[in-house]
Amino acid sequence: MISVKISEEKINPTNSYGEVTDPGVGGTVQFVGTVRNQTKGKKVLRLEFEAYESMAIKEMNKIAETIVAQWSATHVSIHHRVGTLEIKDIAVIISVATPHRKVAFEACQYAINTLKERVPIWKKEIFEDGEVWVAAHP
Amino acid sequence: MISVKISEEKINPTNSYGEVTDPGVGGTVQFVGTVRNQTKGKKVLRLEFEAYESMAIKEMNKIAETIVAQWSATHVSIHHRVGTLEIKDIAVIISVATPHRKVAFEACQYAINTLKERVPIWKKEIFEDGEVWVAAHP
Amino acid sequence: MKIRLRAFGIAKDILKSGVVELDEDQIQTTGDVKSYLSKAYPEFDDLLTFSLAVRDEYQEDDYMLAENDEVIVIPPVSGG
Amino acid sequence: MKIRLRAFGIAKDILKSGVVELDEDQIQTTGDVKSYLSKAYPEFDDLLTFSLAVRDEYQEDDYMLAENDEVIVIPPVSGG
Repeated sequence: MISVKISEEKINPTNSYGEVTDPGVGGTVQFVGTVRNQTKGKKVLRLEFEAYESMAIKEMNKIAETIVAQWSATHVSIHHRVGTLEIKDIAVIISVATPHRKVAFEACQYAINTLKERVPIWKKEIFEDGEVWVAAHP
Repeated sequence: MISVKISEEKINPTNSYGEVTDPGVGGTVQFVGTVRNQTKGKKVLRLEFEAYESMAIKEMNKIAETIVAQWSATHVSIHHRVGTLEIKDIAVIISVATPHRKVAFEACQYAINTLKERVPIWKKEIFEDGEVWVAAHP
Repeated sequence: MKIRLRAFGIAKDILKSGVVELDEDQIQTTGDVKSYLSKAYPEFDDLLTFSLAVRDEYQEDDYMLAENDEVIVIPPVSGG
Repeated sequence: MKIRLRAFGIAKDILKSGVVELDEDQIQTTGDVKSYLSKAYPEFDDLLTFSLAVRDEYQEDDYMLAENDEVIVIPPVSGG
């Protein structure tokens, strides 16, 4: 089962886990990405996430489908928040449930790496003295 | 910060995540081990977990300390349930928060592998027609 | 050719709008759109990279555009 | 030497008790305890492996026991 979602609602690890578990699953690996309070020592006030939603959902589905096909994952959930996020808010949760735990680690790591490379979502860090689109410039 | 616990209480991913996150942490990897409904095709009714508690806590602390030392993890939480667990109950949750996500995957995988090798906890599977201490025999 | 640009993130700031309508004879491919953007908005060349998508898929530079296509301008992504 | 065995999991089933008091002249090391267990309870040899711990640490076979030590009998663990 694949669950892919982008929303402004808060997300939490227990809900994400609930989406991938079933009585036949023995091991689940989750990645949780959190809004940090600083970037290179500079205090971040909050973040704004923006998505090109239809394509982001499509790319997230590709990641989930690859995981099911290549790592025999039983269930995959990828949820990303958009809108204004405060420090310590969760931006993304990826959960991968597989029959064998080793591949769950590999698959979950593949998912977050590929999401950060390809999925059209952008974050802007808001500082006291300005704002910056993360990773835009070399 | 290290949190290591063995208890009969239910455990959940959000609480475990809450123990390792702080405003400076960007990425958390969690492993959740769940009670499965079958072993080699045979229906499991429930499980009973038993621990040699003082030594299990000591071994779990060693794992957490190794992760902090070798992978520069910021926070580690390892909680294991004991007593009678029903199908779909969570038996163990390990959460590792690090500044860089790659090492969080490695460290979390090291933690569950080492826990399964060294920590004195035993599980008995209860079937309709008997019970078996898991992994006791070749 | 008539196309519509739709921009996100810093690309929207550079274009000063999320949507820009273009009608440029020299634009036939996504590669032509990239050249046009670099010339018309030099700030695009300061970016680490930027990509174009059509119909919700990343497209290489040789992708042939059709009249009234919507071209998505994708600056470096930073989700997660 | 007088020692006390404390057993968990299947080891408790084999010993038919969680705690067994021993007073055996030939027991000086953890290795001696292993030999004693294999002889007195042949089911230990059917296990995949079994280890001994003293003072909450796994001990090799040459660990010298002291009078009244508590020796933990650890069959293959299966947590997680």
